[in-house]
Amino acid sequence: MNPVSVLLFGIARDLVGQSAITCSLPKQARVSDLLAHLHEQHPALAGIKSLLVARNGEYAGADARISPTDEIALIPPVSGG
Amino acid sequence: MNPVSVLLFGIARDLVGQSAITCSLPKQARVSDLLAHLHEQHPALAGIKSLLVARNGEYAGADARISPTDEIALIPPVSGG
Amino acid sequence: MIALTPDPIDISSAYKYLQTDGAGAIDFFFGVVRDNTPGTDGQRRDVEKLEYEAYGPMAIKEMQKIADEAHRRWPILGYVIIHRTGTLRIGEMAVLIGVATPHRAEAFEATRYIIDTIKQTVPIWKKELFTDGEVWVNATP
Amino acid sequence: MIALTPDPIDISSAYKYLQTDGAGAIDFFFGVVRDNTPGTDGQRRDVEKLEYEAYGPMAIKEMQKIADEAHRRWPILGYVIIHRTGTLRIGEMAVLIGVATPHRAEAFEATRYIIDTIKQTVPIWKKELFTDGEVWVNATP
Repeated sequence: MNPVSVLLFGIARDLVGQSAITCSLPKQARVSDLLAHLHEQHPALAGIKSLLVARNGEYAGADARISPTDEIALIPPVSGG
Repeated sequence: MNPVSVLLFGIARDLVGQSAITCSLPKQARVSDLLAHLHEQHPALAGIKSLLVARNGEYAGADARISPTDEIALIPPVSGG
Repeated sequence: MIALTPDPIDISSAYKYLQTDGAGAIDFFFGVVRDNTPGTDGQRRDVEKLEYEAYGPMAIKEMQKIADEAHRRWPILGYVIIHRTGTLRIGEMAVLIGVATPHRAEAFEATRYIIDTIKQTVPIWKKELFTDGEVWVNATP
Repeated sequence: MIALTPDPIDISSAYKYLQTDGAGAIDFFFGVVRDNTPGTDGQRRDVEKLEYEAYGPMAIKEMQKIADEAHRRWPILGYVIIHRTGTLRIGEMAVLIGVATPHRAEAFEATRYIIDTIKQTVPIWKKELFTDGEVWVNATP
């Protein structure tokens, strides 16, 4: 298992109550695994309309691999402008 | 005959060499009469792409009547902005 | 606010004029004196300066008609239309259009409508001065 | 120029930054804090203030992508994208987009493309604060 640090913003941070959390994920885990893990650990996240994941500052698809050195962030629906 | 004063702007003023001229027009003259008179007196005006006439600060059609108390202006193609 | 002015146009005061609590979007269009124009042969020609001349009272009236029509078409909370007159150097602002609305689509649409229509109907004339001559824009066939 | 800033956005310096001799048109879009928003029941709800939060490094990257794409689509001579962060009161400017181009159509189109796309892809979040509660905009079903 690998520890993966995840940044939280906006409503995700408010619902979880922390601005960063550490998850323990299998080696070779994908973005979809991370999301499944987070939803299990923090059921409140289901209250968000949609959640994307950024890896090293870029949007990452469900199949993208996550390594412990990646900067991972949860991206709830954006509302800038 | 009525004396009618006509304001000139832009290329019309440059071609005629004056910023206002006085024309002698028949009573009940129309805008079309004024334009015919001006083109006859100042053939250089033919060098302009199109000429409209304003009466009292509003565009006036070819059939509009002109009276001596009207403020008349020749409007060459506009190019503001 | 609608104005013709021989003085430089001040952006900040136009912006302040448009700020109202219900406005979510403000669009500004600035027409600026460009350093070149396509000549009659399609070749780029260097512009030295521009001269703007207006039939003042009628220009104001026509701009007011445009603003009124924009008001009918979009939910406008405030607008500014300022056109410069006289001699303008490269880089100077010839016209400022500003529109405040609740949402952005209508701010863009109204601003564009106003500048597009000004160019069609308002009695203002622009002469381009080159090092070797001058041209009243759009005036000859 | 692309920036995220906790400080008030300065219009004049953005305008100066965009002035270049080849520019004939500059369009500015300002997103401003409105004093009301439609609530979930469609009724108007009074807003007290907004809080903007950004995932800074990624927000800059995404804004750069948008500017690059706009550059590919239109002949842009200069652009400014500034987004405010932190707490904003009614009437304050949340975002300024400015684009300078030779002619006006492309200035309008590029500015609108940039603000529309920012709202879709850039990781910035807005919370509306009311007298009796708060809502992360667009975040819940």
